[in-house]
Parts: sequence; C-alpha cells; structure tokens
Amino acid sequence: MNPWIAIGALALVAVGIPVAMMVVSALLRPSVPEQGKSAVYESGEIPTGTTRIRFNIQYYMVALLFVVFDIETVLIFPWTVIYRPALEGGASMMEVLAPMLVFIGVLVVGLVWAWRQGAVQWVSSPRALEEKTEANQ
Amino acid sequence: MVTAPPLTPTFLLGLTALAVLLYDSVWPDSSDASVLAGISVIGSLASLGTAGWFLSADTGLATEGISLYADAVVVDGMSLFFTALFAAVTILVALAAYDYFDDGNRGELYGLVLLATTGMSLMASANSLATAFVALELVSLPSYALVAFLKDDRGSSEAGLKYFLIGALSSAIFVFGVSLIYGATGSLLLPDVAAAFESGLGGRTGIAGVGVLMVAGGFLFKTAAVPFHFWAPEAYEGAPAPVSAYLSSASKAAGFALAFRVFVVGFPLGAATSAGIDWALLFQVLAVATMVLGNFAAATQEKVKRMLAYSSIGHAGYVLIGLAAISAEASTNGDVMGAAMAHLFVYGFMNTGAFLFVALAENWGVGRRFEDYNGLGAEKPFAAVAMTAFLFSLAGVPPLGGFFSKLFLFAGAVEAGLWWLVVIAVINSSLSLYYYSRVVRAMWFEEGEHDLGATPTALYAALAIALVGTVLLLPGFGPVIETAQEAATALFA
Amino acid sequence: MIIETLIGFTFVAALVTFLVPDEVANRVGAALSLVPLVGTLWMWTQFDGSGNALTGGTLSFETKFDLLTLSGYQVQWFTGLDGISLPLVVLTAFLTTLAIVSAWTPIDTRQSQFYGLMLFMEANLLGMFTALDFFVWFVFWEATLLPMYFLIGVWGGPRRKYAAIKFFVYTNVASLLMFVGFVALTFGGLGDSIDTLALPEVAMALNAGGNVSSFMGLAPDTLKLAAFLAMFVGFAVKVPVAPLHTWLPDAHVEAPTPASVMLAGVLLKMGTYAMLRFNFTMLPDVAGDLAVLIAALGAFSVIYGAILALAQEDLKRIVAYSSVSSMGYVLLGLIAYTEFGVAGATFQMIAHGLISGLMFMAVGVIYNTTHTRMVGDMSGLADRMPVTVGIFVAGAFGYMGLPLMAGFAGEYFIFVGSFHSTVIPSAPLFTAAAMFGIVIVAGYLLLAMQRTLFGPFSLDADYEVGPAPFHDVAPLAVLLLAVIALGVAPDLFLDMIQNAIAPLVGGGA
Amino acid sequence: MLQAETPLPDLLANLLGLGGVGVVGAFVAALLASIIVGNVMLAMTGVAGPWAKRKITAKFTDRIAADRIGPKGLGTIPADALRLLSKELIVPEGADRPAWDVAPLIVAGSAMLGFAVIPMGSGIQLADPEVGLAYVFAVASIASLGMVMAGYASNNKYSMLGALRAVAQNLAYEIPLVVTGMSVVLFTGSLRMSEIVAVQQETLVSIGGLAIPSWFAIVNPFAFVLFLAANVAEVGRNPFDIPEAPTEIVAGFQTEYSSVYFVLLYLGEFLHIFLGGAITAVLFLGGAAGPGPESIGFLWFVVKIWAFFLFTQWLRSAAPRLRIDQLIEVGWKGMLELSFLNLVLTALIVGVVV
Amino acid sequence: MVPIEYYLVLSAAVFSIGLYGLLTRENALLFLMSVELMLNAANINFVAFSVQWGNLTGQVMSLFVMGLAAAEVAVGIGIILVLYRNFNDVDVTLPQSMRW
Repeated sequence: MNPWIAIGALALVAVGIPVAMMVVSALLRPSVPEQGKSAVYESGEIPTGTTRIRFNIQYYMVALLFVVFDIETVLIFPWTVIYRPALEGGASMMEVLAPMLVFIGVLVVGLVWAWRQGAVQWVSSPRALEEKTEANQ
Repeated sequence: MVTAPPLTPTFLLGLTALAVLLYDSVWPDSSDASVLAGISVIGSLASLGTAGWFLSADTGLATEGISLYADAVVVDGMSLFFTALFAAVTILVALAAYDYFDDGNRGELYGLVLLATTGMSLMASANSLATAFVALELVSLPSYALVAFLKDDRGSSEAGLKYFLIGALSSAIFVFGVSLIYGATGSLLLPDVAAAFESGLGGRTGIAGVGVLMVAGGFLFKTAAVPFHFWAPEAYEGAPAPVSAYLSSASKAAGFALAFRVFVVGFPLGAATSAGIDWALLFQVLAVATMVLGNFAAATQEKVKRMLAYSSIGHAGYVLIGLAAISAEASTNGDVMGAAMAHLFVYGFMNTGAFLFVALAENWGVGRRFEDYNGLGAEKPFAAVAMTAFLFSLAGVPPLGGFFSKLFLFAGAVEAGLWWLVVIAVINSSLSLYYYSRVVRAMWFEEGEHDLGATPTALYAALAIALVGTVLLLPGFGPVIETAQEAATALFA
Repeated sequence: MIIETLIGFTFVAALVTFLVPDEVANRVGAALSLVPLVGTLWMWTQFDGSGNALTGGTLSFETKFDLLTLSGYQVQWFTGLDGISLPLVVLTAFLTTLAIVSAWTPIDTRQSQFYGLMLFMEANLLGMFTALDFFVWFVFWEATLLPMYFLIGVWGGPRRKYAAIKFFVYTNVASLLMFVGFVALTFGGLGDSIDTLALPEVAMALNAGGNVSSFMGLAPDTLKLAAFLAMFVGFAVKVPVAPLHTWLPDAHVEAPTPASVMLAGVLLKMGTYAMLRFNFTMLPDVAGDLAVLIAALGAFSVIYGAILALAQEDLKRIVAYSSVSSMGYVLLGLIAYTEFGVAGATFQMIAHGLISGLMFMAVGVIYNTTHTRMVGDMSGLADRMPVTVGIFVAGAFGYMGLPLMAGFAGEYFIFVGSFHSTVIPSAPLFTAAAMFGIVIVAGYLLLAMQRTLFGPFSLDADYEVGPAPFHDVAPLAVLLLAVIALGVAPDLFLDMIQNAIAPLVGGGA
Repeated sequence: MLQAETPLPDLLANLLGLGGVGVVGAFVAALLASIIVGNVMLAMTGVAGPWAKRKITAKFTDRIAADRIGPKGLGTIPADALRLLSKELIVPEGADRPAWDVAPLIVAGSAMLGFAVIPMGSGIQLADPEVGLAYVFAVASIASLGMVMAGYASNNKYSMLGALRAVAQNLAYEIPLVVTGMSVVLFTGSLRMSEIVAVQQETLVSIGGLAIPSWFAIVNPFAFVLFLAANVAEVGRNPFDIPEAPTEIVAGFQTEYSSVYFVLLYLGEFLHIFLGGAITAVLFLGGAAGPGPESIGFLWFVVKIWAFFLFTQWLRSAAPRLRIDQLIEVGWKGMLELSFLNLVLTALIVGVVV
Repeated sequence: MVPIEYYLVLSAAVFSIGLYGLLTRENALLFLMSVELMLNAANINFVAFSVQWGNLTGQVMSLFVMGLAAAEVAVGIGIILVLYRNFNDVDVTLPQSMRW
C-alpha cells in the first residue's frame, strides 16, 4: 500500500481530533461578552500603541542565516544517503568525502564571516562598542 | 600541456572570494580596505593569468573542450576567453571600489564582487542547464545586493529593488523554461538536449518552443536586452558607479557567454528550425529592437550615467547580432559569434572605463548631468582624455578598439546576408556618436568651475588600466579576435 | 621600418608633450617635431621608388606583414612610399613643425594638450599618407579627424563648438559613405578574387577588368558607379568641393591659426590624395564616364569659391574660400587624365599646402597683433610690421601663380593638362572658366590687402602695433623660401610625381 | 526483527478484509489505523500534561501535587479536560481572526502528523516511506509556523515577542538537529525509519554474553548528546523555554489564548515532546527494541519516550533558562559548528569502518 | 499514474497565478510570494518530468531551485528592508526618484 495514503489519513485525523474538540467545547462553553475581557493583556494596563512594533534587527539576521543554512542541509541530505552505499560500492573515501568537505568548508567560512560581522550577536552594548573602537585606534 | 585542473581560473576566483571573507572575519573592524582590495586584485590577476596561459596553451581550443563533473561543466576556448574578461573587469572594479567607497568596511563588497565573478566564470563554462541556472543565480544574487549597497541612499535602494524584482521575475521565467526543456528532452545536459532536438523531439515541439522562448527571456534579462531591459537604466543609475561598471560589462558579457553556449550547443539551429523554433529570427528582431531603443533613449538623456546605461542596452543589441546572424549550415557562424565575443571583450574595457570615470566624477562631487562635466578636461586632463577615448571607442570611431570589434561584427553579419540588420546597426552607431560626443564637448569645449579634491590613486589606476586596455586593443586586436573566433568556431564543430 | 619608427616616435612624442608642464610644452613640442621632419627629409634624399604604388611600381621603404583576418580577408600592416605620397609626407612634417612654432604666440592656455594634439595629428597624417592597406589607412584617416575636432573645439573662436561639431559630423558622415562604397566594391564586387584589402591588390584587380560581379542586385557597372559616387562624395567633403564645402569656412574661421594651417595645408590634401588613389586610380573608366560632371564640379568650385571670397570681410574667411577655389583646380587637373594635368594637380597639392599655410599664418600674425581680422577695421599695417606684410604680399602673389613661385608651376601644369584633356568634353571651356576664377580671387585678394596693409595706418581697436616677434615671422619666412624654392626648381618633386602618375595617364580612360 | 514487515494499515486491511476493495479500502484501513495511533498519543499527552508533569516536578522539588481527585490525583486528568473545554473563549481585540483560529490546529496537528512514520514496535507503524526521516523533521518544524501565527494574530506585544523568540530559537536549533540526525543516516544509508531501526539491532560487542546492540547512542554518543540538546531546544523546554518564558513575557505566544484553543496549544506542545522523544528513540535508542519478545516492543517504545519526557521535566526543575542572546550564541556559535564537526567525524569513521 | 498533462496544467496554472500576482500587486512582499509560486511551478514540472523520464535529474534540479529560491528571498527581503528604511513603505510602485 502506498504509505502516503496512511499519512493522508493521519492528516485527516490530526485535523479532525482538534476540530472535534473545538466543536465539543463550543457546545459546552458559555459566552458572556464584555468589553474589558477582550482587551489585550498588557500587565493590566490599558494597551499602548500598536503591536506591530519594530523589533530587534537580529531576529531578521538570524532568520536570513537560517534560510541559507537550512537549504544547505537539504543539499547535504542526498549525500548522507548515498555515502555508505558509495563506499561499499568501491568508491574511495576522498572521492565521496571531499566534495562535501568543500561544501561544508564554504558554509563554515560564510558562517564565520556572519558571526564576526555580528549577525548573531544579540546585544551590542554601548560600552562594548566603545571598547572595541578604542582598541582599534 | 595543461598541468593544472582545467577549472583553475574559476577556482581561483572562488578561493579569492573566500580569502576576502576570511580576512574580513579575522579583522572585521579594520577600516582600511587596502588588504581586501589587494587580495581581490591579486586573485583576479592570478585567474586572468591562468586563463591566458590555458588559452595560449591551446586548451580545448582545437578539440571539443574538456568536460568535467559528468559533463555539467566544460572548459574550452570560449569559457577561458570570457573568464579572462571577467577577471580583467573585476580587477578594474576592485581598484575603483577602493576609492569609491571610502567609509567603513568593504569586506562584503569585495566578497560579493568576487563571488559574482566566480558565478560568471561558471556561466561561461556551463554545459548543463542546471549549472547554468545555479551559476546565473550566483551572479544575480550578489548583484542585487551590490546595486543596493549604499544602504542610506534612496537611489541605490530603489535601483536594488527594481533590479531585484525584474531579476526574480526573469529567473523564475528562466527556470520554468528550463523545466519545459527538460520535459521535452529528458535531460538538462546541453549535448543531450541537442541530441533530442536532432531526433525530432517526439511531438513535444510545443513545450520545447515555449521553453526556448522562456530560456531566452532569462538571458535577455542578464544582458539587458529588450524586452527585459527596464531594470538597466534604473539599476545602473542608482547603483554605485563601480557596480554599474561591473554590471554593465561583466554581467552582460556573462549573460551572452551563457546564451551563446546554450543556444548554439543546446538548441542547434537546424533541428530547432525544422521543429518550428527559429530562434535566430527571434534574435534578429530583438537585436533591432534593442539597439534602436537603447540608442534613441540614450540620445534623449540628461544625465551621463543614465545615458551610459541606455547606451549599454544599445550595445547589447549589437552583440545580439552574434546570435541573430547564425544560420544552420553557414561556415561563417564562428566568425560572427567570435566577433560578438571580441566586441564584448573590448566593451569590457571601454564601458567599464566610462563608468569608472563617472565613479570618479561622483567621487569628486561633480553632478550627474552633462552640464556638470563642463570644463573637466582643463581641470583633470588625464581622466578626461581617458573618458574621451572610452566614449569614442564606444561610438566605434576608427582609431579605437571599439571600431574594430564593431567592424568585425558587422562584417560577419554582412557575410551572413543580414544587410538590413547591419544598415540599422550602422545608423544606430552613428547616432551614438552624437550622444557620446555630448560628454566630450562638455568636458573639453565648455568652461566650468569645480572644486575638485585630490586624485584618488586606485580609481586613477583603474582608469589607466582601462585606457591602456582600450588603446592597446587597437594594435593587439589580432590575438583577441583570433582567439574569439577560434573559440566560437569550436562551438559549432 | 623607418616609416614605422617615425610614426611611432611621433605618437610617443605626442604623449610626452601631453604630459610635460604647460610652460615648456611649446619648446618640447617644436623640438620633438623636428625628428619626423628630419626623418622625412632623409627619406626624401634616399627615395628610390619608381612607378605608382597602386599599379605595381617599386615602393621605397616598404614594410608588410600580416595583422589579422577579417571575414576571409587578410589585414596587413603595409606601408611604403611612391612619388605621390613622399611629397605629401614631407609637406606634413614640414608644416607641422612650422605650425607648432607659429602657435607659440596665440596659444596661451592648455599648451601641453595643444602641442600634444598637433603631434598626434602629425603621426596619424604620416600613417595616412604611407599606409597601403585599406584598414590601416582608414584607421589613420579617421584618427586624423579627432585631434582637429579638439583643436577647433577647445582653442577656437567664439563659435568654436558649432564649428567643431559641424566639422566632425561632415567628415564622419563622409568617411562612412566612403567606407560603405569601398567595402561594397571590394567585398561584394570583387568577392573571392582578392584575399587582402591592400590597395595595390584591389587596384590591380579592378583594373584587370571584367572580374567585378554583381552584388545586392546591382549589376557590375552599376555597382562600380555607385561605389565611385559614394567614395567621390566622401572625399569631396574633405577636399572640399562645392557644394559640400560649407563646413570649411566655419572651421577655418573658428580654428586657431596653427590648426587652420594644418587644416588648409594638409588635411584638405587628404581628400584629393584619396581621390587620386581610390577613384581615379581604381576606377578610371567610371571616372572617364563622369568626367564632364567632375570637371564641372571642379570649375564650379573654382568660381564659386572665388565669388564667395569676394563677399567676405574677414581676412581668414577670404583665404578659406580661396582654398575652396584652389582645390577646384586640383580636381580639374586630376580628372584631366593627362600627364600634365595629374602631375600638376599633385604638385599643386604641395604648392597650395605651403602657400595657404603661409597665408593663414600671416593672417594669424596680424591677428595676434591687432586682434581683428576684419578688412574694414585696419589699414596701413605695412608701416608698423613691414616684414610680415612683405611676406604676406609675396604669398598672395604665389597664390595668383606668379612665376618662380610654387603656385605657378602647379597651376600652369594643371591648365595645360586640362586644356589638352581628351577625357573631359569641351576641355578648353572648363579650363577657361577655371582660369577666370583665378583672376577673380587674385584680384580680390590684392584688393583686400591693399586696403588693410597699405595707406595710412589706422586701427579700430586700441592696441600697440609693432613688428611681430621673431618666432612668429620665422615660420613665414621659411615657408616663403620653400615656396620660392619649389617655384624655381619644381623638379625637386615634379620628377617623382610624374614618374608615379605615368602609369595612370597611360592607361586612363 | 521487531518491526512488522507490513505497516499497521495493511495489517488492519488484511484483518478486516478490506484489501480487496482497492484504494477506498486502503484508505479506510489507514483511517482506522490513524485514529488508533492518534488517540494513543493523545491519551499519553493527556496523562502527561495535567498530571505527570506536576507529579514529576513535585518530586523534584519535594512537594506533593495533584492529589485531590482520584487515586494519586489521577482524576485531575478528566477534570482538567472538562474544565478547560467548558471555559469561555475570549477573543482579544484586533486579533487576526483566521490566523488566530488556525494556529492551535497547526501546532497540534503538526505534532500528530509526525507520528505517521514512527515505528512504535509491535507492528504499530502507520507508514514507512523512503524519506521517513526527512518527513518527520519537516512536519515537526511546521509547529513553529503555528507559533508565529498565534503570536502575530493575538495583537499582543507579549505574544508577538514570544512568537519572534520561538522562531529565532527554532531556527537556531533546527539545523544542528537535522545535521546531527543526518550523521545517523551516514551509518544507515537510508532515510527509511524501519531501516534505521533495523540497523541498530546488530550486535556491537558482546560483553560476557550480554550482547550490546549497536544503538547509535552507544556508537556515537557525541551525536546523541548533541541531538538531545537540540531536541530539547526544538520542543522548547527548559533550559530553552524562551518562547513562553512565563517569568519574562507572561506566556509568550499563547498569552491571549483560552478555552479549547489553549488546550490545543498545550496538547500540541506535549505531543511535540513525545514526538521529540520518539525521534530520539528511533534514531539513537534502537526504536522499540528491548529485552523480551518482539510483541512487547511497543511497551519499550513507550518507556523510551517517557524517559525523554522525564528528562525534559528534570531539566525543567534543574536547569535555569538561558537569556535570548545566550540562546542564540549557543545555537549559532556552538551547536552548529559542533554538529558540522560531528557530521564530518562520523563520515570519517564510517569511511574507515566500511 | 496521473498523466503528465495534468501536472503541466497544474504547473502552468500556478505559474500564471504567480505571474498575475506579480503584475498586479504593489506590495513587495506579495511580489516575493508570487515569485516563489512561479519557481515552485517549475519545481512541479521538474519532479513530474523526472518521474516521466525515469531519471533523477529533475528532482536534483528541483532541490537547486529550492535552495536558490530561498537565497533569493533572503536577498530580496534584505533589499525590501533597506527600501523600507529609505521610503517607509514596501510599495514597489512608490520609489520613483529616477523616472525617465
């Protein structure tokens, strides 16, 4: 049997059970609308400003870094699968390993560069920055 | 003969990019870019030297070329020729960038430029549509970032956006075209695709035709040809001038390198035409449209950089003749395509040089309009002489390199029987003299007052190299055209 | 390799002059220009060629090697001298040196660039007159225009920009036309029967007859006619032949004096030289068919130039229009296809080069002192600057063709030649018309000089007028000596010219 | 072999005679099997969430917990369920409605989907596709999408911060997790879960007659530790419970959720813990293998995933929470490099061994 | 086995939707999504044809496309961010400092 039929069936179940719970809850629960309840929680204060705040750029940097590296893992996957069969098939180790070493090497260079450029440096305190510039002078 | 790996020039470029990044990782706060520029220049020089050595050692020129990595990459005369060109332009740009971006850290700049150059070199070697796509993106992605490099400049970010938007669109179209070609032929390797074309495509000509059209779209974007040229004026004008120089010469040449190989090797004209896919006709139409649009638009511009941008579109039109003048059995195919390659080579120097002068002007704080260049000839004679040489060469005025390459190109087209195309091209070329000479007039004939600062050494050096290249190509044109034509002819073998 | 050495040296000299400081550029330029002058004079003494370069004659100082292949044609570096080109080469070097010296006074800004451009132009002119491969020749031909463009545009008068552009556009369009004509003829017409574009080979292939094939739907004869016309018009702009002359007065008036000297003295000769080489040597039968038209154009130029000169108030403009007139004789002499006519025309190129150079230089010297060139603005200059005026008057007589001056020999030969021409129908009529023109121009020239140079001294502007400095007058004197020398002993050049044109008139029409 | 040769749906189909009905029959069988598996897993989380978690924490901190209803407080489980389901659903102002509603479904559903390819012993495995390992990683990481949707749609600053932190964390640890997982594939040469388990059944060494199987936790303990750490981060437990961080940002992305939506998010998180345990078990602990007959494999499997659950709860009591910057540093500057190192080392070892 | 034409129609539809979105939307982020759609239309083709031809080329290519699409988005978002900083909007029709 095609395994994806079963997976599809599980997907149905995985959506169906929560939906069923929602339905049950909808039947059970009361509804007492009231202004104060639906205000968003801000430690009990009246919410100020919009939620669409500008947040730390680092979140974005990390996301970018991830997008790149995650896709690289996609490219490593096929290699891991054929690695052992290839070796057993008589290929020399360097022949199979070297390309991936190069690949990972390039990745690591990129990672180190991003790291040193501060892509994954969450906080840059003014004091640390000051010390850095002084050291450079 | 050859004792180094055939892809050494490409590897050297890539390694240089990594070296730049490593240096920048070790000293991320160093504000002195001389080491970075030095690494870039040395690496590119090494690549240029290796490519030249391979070329002179006749690598793959006589034979079909050296295939590597299961035929995905091929090293032959053409790829080496273009790699040499890319490396040369990179040297110029690396030097110019040293003075142009005078604040902060430039590791990413050099890294991006070198990575893009690596991609270009790979494009010239691509023997498979997969390699082609990957290499194309390896060029495009750094280019987007380079155009938007001036983060606080509205023009630069706007240019980056437009370049990116159209780039993303065209790469999507390109890859969809590739998928259709794959559907029609069952392979991405150019020789196999060609074999499928030869054997009649088995009734899948419709898919193949749409695919070829879409693939052509991808190349037209890279080469800034009609109808995918919209980005070029904006991107070139908004981008930092060294980047404009880089994009308009190296990136364009890379697009053509790939287009030449894909269309000639992958979609052999004879088989394609009998399947109803006459791409030579397509390129004839596009060549005319591109050169007319580029030149006429350039003639109406008020800003020098934008004029150069449009003229760069016009030159794409000339080079397209290299594809347009191909016919199924003609023995002249190699000649005309070789001439197109040689024109790109000359163009690599003269156009880069012209943009570098614009970079210089921006560095001095001179404005962007024609009038703002008034009197520069009296104040900075050397730079102005260089610019004059570049412009006249671009216009194809005889004593300079641009004349010869255009002459060979047009002669090739005449031989292929495309008289009408040549007539249009010559008219366009004459028109171009008008707008190029506006700059010359402003620099030499008009009076102007500027408060010009010092002479930036590296930019001047780059300008001088470009000038020497442009002038030396006059007596030295023989080897260039011969190499190019030999390489192109090998493609048709 | 002496030719290549000279050309190369001159290019380097141009570069060096360009880079030296402005204060010394004039002397450096003059000193460096002596080298090509000496070199060409030496070549003159060593000249051992015979016959016409294009019809299989023996070349002097020949160099030939392959450069590259263009669409199946071998492009060669091919230079050499025959009796036609040698005098022009000597003239070029001679006039350049003198023009550079004459520039010492008027050129007071950006000197190094000016002298650099002059030398650059000289290098290209030397190349143009010696090159015998079409492509090499064409490159030099076009490259000659660039420096003149800048010389007019940067150092010229108030309307210099307009004049420079006009000059550039006219000559470039003309070159394009000529290029298309020649290429259509060789690529299309001769096809595979030649494998280089060396001028001798093309000329001999064409003269061998019968091997021109039809091309682009044009029958061989039509093709030859079209090519002839394209080339003729292209060169006629350079000469200039009326009515294609309109760029010339503008260019002359606006150009600084030394540039005018070069323009009138050498650059105009490029047109007639090329006509002789291309039209009249390669396609003599077509030329014969069109003889009446060409002769009419020549005569028309003579008279038209003369009449326009009459209407001018500006001394420089008068000289400029009289140049149009003079070049009309040359055209007339060339189309005559007689030994006297062609040789005389060729000799007249040299003579006119020297004399018009002299005239422009003299006008320049006067202008340097008085800051005006208008006839009505001054009179009686002879009192204040006698030497200059004396030479000027002598030059004018030379223009009129006074015996014992170079102009006499040239004009005499031309008229004799054209009078006896069998190619031109009713040759005497054209000759007489042209002779009439010479009277007009000479008369008016004298009249204008009379008004400005003699009589009581007066000047509208407030300038101190005195004798011109030595380095202004010396070139004039040297030129006058040369003019007289050639007038007394025309054989200095005439022998070799006659030798070189003999094959043409023998086989003509 | 502990593994059933045929996955559970086929078994059911054969048992019920649905095999002959074609695709429809297969689908019905698969649906039945899915319901079984889904409910088993839900039951486990139901036990774990309201009850086991409290009990375990109480033990660690020497307290008593959940002892009011039923023996050992087990009655808390249905009571809690009923309590939460019958609570009023409060929709915050300005919520981005469809996204806000769908988020809990995604969080819960994605976890459950992951169990499709897990061989749980005793023949319980829904499907065994070739790309099982890639599938399970892919499905599991969908949950972070649900978290972002929840956080973003709630129109609450704490939720927003929680969502961002959730993403940053998941991103940082996803790659080490996957790369470490791939080092296992280097040994097996297959992504099929049953193969991975099968390879681990071979005897590594025999010490005094005791055959030690070549579980990858034993073969490659370095990878195991890395994987465990990355896994804990991935499921967002201490010391990596940055997304919720109750003492910092109230409850993170789920601040504004109540009633059944909250239940679903809560369940989903616990399902994820169990899925994490299941992946760990399959990759490093020999799947459902253990002493005794094959038919009790499922018990061993449950033991293993509960062990992982216990481990996370232990950490909850024992380990302090990292700061967000420390989390990023550990992830990008430590785990990632180590996982690449591990990959290369493993490749070398495999190369030498083979 | 689903006939290959169905996949072609599907991918063409996805491609067209992407193209339509790209031509009509003014928001840069929606633009990016549209491009993703177009790339994934190509991926559908690659995978479908890969099965059709019985070779793995297409599947490998689809991996490349995915990787590069991700990289493209990364760069694109960076540019859009810079754009936002300079123009305070992500409307692609807004920046017009260089109209011809």
